[in-house]
Amino acid sequence: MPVNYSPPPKSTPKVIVAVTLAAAAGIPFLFLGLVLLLTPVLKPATIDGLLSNAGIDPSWRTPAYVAALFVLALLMMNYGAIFSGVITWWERRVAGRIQSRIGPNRAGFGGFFIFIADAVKMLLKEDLVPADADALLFRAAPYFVVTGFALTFVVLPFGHSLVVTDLNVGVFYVTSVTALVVVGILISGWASNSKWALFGGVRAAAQVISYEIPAGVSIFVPIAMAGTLSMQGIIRAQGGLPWEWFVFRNPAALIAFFVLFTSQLAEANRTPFDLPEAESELVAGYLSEYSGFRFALFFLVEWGNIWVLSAIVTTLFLGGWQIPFVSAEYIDGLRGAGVLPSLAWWGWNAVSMAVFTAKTIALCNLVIWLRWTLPRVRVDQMMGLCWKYLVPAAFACFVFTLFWELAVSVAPRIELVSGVGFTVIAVVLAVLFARRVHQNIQAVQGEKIDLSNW
Amino acid sequence: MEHASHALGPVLVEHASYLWLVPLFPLLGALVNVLFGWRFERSGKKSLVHVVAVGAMALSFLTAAYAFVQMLHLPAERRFLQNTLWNLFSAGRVTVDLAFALDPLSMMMVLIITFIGTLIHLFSVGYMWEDEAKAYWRFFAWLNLFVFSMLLLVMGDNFVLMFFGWEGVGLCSYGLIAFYYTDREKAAAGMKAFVVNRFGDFGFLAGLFLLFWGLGGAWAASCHTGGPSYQATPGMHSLAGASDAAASLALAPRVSLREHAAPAKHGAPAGHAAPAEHAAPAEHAAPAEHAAPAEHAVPAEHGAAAEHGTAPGHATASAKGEHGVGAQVMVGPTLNFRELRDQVVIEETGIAEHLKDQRVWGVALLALVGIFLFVGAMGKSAQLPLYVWLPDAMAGPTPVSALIHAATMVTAGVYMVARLNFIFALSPSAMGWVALIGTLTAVFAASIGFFQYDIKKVLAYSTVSQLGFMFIGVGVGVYWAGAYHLLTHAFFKACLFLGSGSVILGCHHEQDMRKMGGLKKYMPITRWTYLIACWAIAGFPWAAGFYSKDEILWKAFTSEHLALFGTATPWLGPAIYIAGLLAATGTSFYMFRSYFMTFTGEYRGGQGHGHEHGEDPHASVAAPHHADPHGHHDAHPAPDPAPAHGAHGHDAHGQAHGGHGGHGHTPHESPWTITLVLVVLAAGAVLCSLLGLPAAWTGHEPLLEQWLSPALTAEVPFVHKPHALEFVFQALGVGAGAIGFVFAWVLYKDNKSKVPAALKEKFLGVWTVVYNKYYVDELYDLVVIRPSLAWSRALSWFDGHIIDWLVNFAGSVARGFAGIDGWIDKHFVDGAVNAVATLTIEGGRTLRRVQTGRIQTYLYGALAGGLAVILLNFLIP
Amino acid sequence: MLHVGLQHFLVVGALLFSLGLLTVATRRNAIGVLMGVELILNGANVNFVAFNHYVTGGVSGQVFALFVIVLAAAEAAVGLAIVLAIFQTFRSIDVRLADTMRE
Amino acid sequence: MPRKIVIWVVLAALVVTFVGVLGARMAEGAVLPEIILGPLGLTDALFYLFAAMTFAGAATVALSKNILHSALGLLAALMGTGSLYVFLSADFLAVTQLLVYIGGVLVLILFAVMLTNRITEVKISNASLGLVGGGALLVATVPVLVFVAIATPWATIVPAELAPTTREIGNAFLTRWLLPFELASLVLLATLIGAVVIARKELKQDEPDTSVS
Repeated sequence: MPVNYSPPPKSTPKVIVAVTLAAAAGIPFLFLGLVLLLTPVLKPATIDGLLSNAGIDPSWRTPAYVAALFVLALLMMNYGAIFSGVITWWERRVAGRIQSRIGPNRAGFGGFFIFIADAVKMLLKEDLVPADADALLFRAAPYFVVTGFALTFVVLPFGHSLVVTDLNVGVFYVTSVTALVVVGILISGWASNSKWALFGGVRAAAQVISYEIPAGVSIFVPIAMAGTLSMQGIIRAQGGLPWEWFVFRNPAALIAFFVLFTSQLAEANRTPFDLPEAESELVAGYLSEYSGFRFALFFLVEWGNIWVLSAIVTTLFLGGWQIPFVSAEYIDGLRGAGVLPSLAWWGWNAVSMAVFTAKTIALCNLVIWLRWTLPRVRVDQMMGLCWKYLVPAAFACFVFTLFWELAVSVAPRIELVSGVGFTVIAVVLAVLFARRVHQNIQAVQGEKIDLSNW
Repeated sequence: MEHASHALGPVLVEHASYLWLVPLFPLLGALVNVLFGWRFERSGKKSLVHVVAVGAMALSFLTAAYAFVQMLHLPAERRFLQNTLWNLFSAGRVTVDLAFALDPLSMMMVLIITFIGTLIHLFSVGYMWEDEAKAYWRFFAWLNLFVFSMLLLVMGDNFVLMFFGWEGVGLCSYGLIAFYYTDREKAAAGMKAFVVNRFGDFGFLAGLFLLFWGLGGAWAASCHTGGPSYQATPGMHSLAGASDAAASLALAPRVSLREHAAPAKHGAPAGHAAPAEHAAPAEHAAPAEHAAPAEHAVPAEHGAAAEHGTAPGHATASAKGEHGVGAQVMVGPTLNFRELRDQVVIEETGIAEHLKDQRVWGVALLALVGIFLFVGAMGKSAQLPLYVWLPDAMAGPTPVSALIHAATMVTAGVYMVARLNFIFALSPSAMGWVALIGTLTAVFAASIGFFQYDIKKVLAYSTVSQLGFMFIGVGVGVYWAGAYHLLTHAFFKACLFLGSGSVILGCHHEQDMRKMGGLKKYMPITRWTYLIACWAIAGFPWAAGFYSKDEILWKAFTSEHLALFGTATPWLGPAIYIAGLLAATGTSFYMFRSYFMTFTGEYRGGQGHGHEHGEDPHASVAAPHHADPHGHHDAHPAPDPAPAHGAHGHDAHGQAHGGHGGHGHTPHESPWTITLVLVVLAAGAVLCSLLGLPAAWTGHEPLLEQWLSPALTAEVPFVHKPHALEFVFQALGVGAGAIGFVFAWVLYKDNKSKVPAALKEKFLGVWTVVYNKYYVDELYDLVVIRPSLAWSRALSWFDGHIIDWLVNFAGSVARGFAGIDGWIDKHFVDGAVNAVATLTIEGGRTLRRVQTGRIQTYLYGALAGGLAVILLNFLIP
Repeated sequence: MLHVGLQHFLVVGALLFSLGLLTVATRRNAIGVLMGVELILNGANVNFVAFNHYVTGGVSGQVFALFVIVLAAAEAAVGLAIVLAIFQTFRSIDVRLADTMRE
Repeated sequence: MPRKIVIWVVLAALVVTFVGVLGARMAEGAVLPEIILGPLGLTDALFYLFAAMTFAGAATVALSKNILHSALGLLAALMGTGSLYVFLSADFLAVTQLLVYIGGVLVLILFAVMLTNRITEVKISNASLGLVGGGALLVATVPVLVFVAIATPWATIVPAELAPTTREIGNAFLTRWLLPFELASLVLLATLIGAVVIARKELKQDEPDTSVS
């Protein structure tokens, strides 16, 4: 007797479409807006100013600051969580497109609420701890992973002034706190008391600490070019126009960009480097024994990391939030002397956040494309790529950059020449790529692109 | 010597941080050739060897020339370049630095050494390229090392460095004379040079020790009694308590100079001005004020040390600017020439007075010092008793003869005496002996030169004789003229030696003048340069030798203060003059004799050649390589030494070596590297005369005298004689040269005259004695060597019979005891030993449990120890 | 005394050091011993940085702490490699078993 | 387990005694209650929080029976130490501590734990030995160290304002401490080679390595 599937609805009720659309646009925008609003406001100096303006006793300063810290932390955690949810949806949609299928399309418009549905499902599942597992460690491991992920948001910039703390060791901080993720993975692999999980954990750790080296060294390239470790400082050393980005300003930086991007993919366990959770070999790697909420936490981190890695690469190489033709100093000047900044300042901050988000999301999309395009590599290939190619390349780039900076100090013109040259090449490649895509789509679907199955 | 009418002040030092480069380049060259030379040679890059060596020399010369230019731009009284690298060692208050200094005298020496050294290196490229010893690199390494040592000797700022260089040149000369060490005779010649030099060095060292012994007394006296102008420093008497050099330096006594000691023209140079306000003129005008305590001395010292950051031990003449008021000289132990000179020369220190008064066993200390130092000079500069090594040293390759035995090493003695002029000038006796020995050597060596047939031997004795002249110069006190003769001699003797080298090369390694003759046809350049050098040495007024020699002899004649045995001997000056004139005549004679025998008449070579060379070891070594004499003209096996060495040079060598095997090859002119050097040297031999045109001609002091006067400050009195008389004496000098020339002309021109042979027959006895160098070598053999050998044989016999017997007897007794002992050992001791062993084993077995191999146990132990220490620290107050 | 000052950090360093010492002294597991060493080094580092901050100023103490961190990393790498080698030889990493040199 | 508690109590008592008594002595007549109940600033509170975390982590390292729990304790101790560095205005050092210790050393330790234990035995033997001796050790060292730390009249200065130290550290490495810096790099190279050589699997071994699988 055939199972009775309910047929897909012919048309969604208008209300649902509207609500879905509103939510789909609203949830990310809500959080981005909150980020925009709260990060500058919750600075200690601003809090002080607000308190004194409101005539509140200065002894409330400390509690207010602590409260602000908590609010910001909550905000950032939730931003990461929401974004990773949205991107799971986006990934599944893109996968569907690439595999010529539809993808999730039931929950909400275009299946947007699938991630909420997933979350609900996960929360409702039983929280299993295997019988022989080390319960404490098994339970603790996901939190390490989440902590390592969440701590990066402390320094990730969103816009001109939109950053929780602009640590002067920002980049260094990012690379170091992500180490916690490795610890969590290792512990989870061990505590599961399962071969698959252990192999997955060991593989993940080996992979991550190996790829930390090319990543760390290639990060030196923008650091050397900017002369600072601060994320905002690095962005401010770049400019809004493509030839002012680090990636084009220096031939070695172009290579370092690819090295860093590849290494970050591997560190985030993204395909083609998703060996620790290779289904065909290890069931689900270190995740094998996890279920329910803890599993959800791992997945949250996994997809949230896409944002993190894209944001890091954007910051270091792609000019960050820099708006073309508007200098950061100009925006600084708009702030005014008041406790709260002027409206124009807010406006430009919003624009800068839009620029940063656009660049980052474009990179996230690239990451997803890569996942559904490339096959998984073998362990020896993965290690060989790291130690034989990326590490030497990263070192070569670093050394080249040192000489390049010397040359720049003599002849500043070469940065511009390199920038414009590489920009032109990049534009030409992008145009060729777009034409090729267009031709491919035409070959399959003709002139009309069908969006009906959304 | 009319200068220095005022009291002398301390030397003003100019710092020149690059001076160390001058000796560095030859050292590097030597190192490179020692380390890589044989590889260059083996890998066919033989020319790299001489590129390195000559390059090093050229760089060295250029650096020296730079220093010269710098010195020229300084005012005369400030011409003292100094460069301290680092402290070598300190012993008590004596600090010895690795420091270089150049005053006008050593500047002149350095220029000679580097310039002529470079030329000789260049010459050697042509001369040694195909040498039989197959050790091109070794030759150049030695040569460079020699130049390095010589530069160290000349530029060293203190006695230690000078002595280092002094021994270094001895070593290098040994290595170079015994260059063909496969030949026993030549190796023996090297050894002889070395041993004879040791005798001299012994004298040198003895002189130094005596000097410092005497100075020690002087220093101690100046410390404890204090002269009229000496200021007692409070800490002086507890010198032993001063732990290090810097601390003891602060305690060093200083002597302030009286005001009149200041030549007012000396401005205070920037960077050297000591805090003059400390020494208010009013305070120091009266000598009584000098008894004031030394507060102002120490700040001055600090100022100086802080300002130029040199090793503090050398900031002695601390107030260098305006050294009248408040200028100070540290009095105390030093090995530094400049400091010693300051202490001795500046009257206020009282050192000179004290030295003059000291006597050893009834002999004036300074005379002994001077004589002992002169013994050292004798060895190095081949003076009368110790000259014997020099003629034998001709065993080395000709460039060596030129470099070592003409231009540089042999002048070390002269240089040393001139350097220490302030010591010698204090003792007329020492000067008298120096002059006397110099005179005797000049005459003696000249007479030996009369009958030598070996061209290099002639030159060697001529060198000895000329060195005698130099010692006359420095002996009678006309130091600049001695140095001037050194300079001119360096040029013309190097030219002569290299000319003879060219001749020897041209005549296929023939050195016997009887087998030469008529070479002017074949070797025009060599001939002309040789002739010019002959003119120079013979004292014809168109060449430099005349001026230096006449100045020396004139001053010798006018000197009146010389003494022997402590008593004034005013007759000594004129006597020296007459002997010197005789020697000059002889010089002229034998030099022109060698010229005529070599270059005029018909070529007598090519007969019996092969036979002689068959006996010549290095010829026989070379012979197999040149079995086919005709094959070398076109297909020469060796690579091109230098592009410009050219076909001519090759051709010449082809012929030269072909000559060993076959007969009848004609002599040939040498390659350009050789002739160029000859021409330059000959030009120098002429042009040097400009430096020494006598005051009687020009009305002012000779250029060189002006140049050297800051360095040669010793005051020696001379009798004033009218200029007219000087002209007469110059004419006499020219006449002496002319007489020698005429005799040589008559007897040896074109080698036609039968008179020489007849004279030889007639005075065969005299001839034999002179020809055999007065049997001096045999005398040495009899007096020194045989007794030594006999003594050593006697000792050997004593050792073999008496000592051995004693030893054997002791052995037998010991064996007896040992037998008894062995019995006791076997029965008593072994038991004890076994017991000990058992105890040890058991103890070890027990103690082994302590070593658990567990880190924790050890940790507990370590912690227990640490805590125990802390507790003890609390418990024991 | 209550506001955080030099002594507070020194006490923390001392406690870290002592606990590290305890670990080194009592652990049988070689890896545990290594962890104890890390604690000891951290205790020393806290003192370095605290003295740097409160006594000397400048960055010398931090530089030394960095050297210690570098050397600790090196020590950990070599130590763990040795532990692996010991494990391959003795099939255990109990430090009490690795005493074949004892007799 | 009771033994463990005893040691904890002993430790805590020691610490409180020393901090309290010696602190009181130092404060020259200050009253004890005031020290305990005095007003706490945010920074001070955070310091105590992180110090407690460090101490707890270190105690776990020392006393836990499970090696992985020890490792977890080490993580806490290291992070706590790193946080303390922030209070000492050593931001670069704090981040380096995180990077090297947690990203490097701790991961290595976890690796080693996993490579040196059979997968089947989850309860890894991490038995302590000689806790009595250890206790004695603590009793001997902690008082001495704490006494020295507190009783010594340190010549303190007014601490510098919180300022980025990265540039100064970089300068210090490349100027004053250049030689140690280069030596450290040599040590690291030697370590790299040494670790590889020591840990290299002996290919000649007959039995296959069963440590992992």
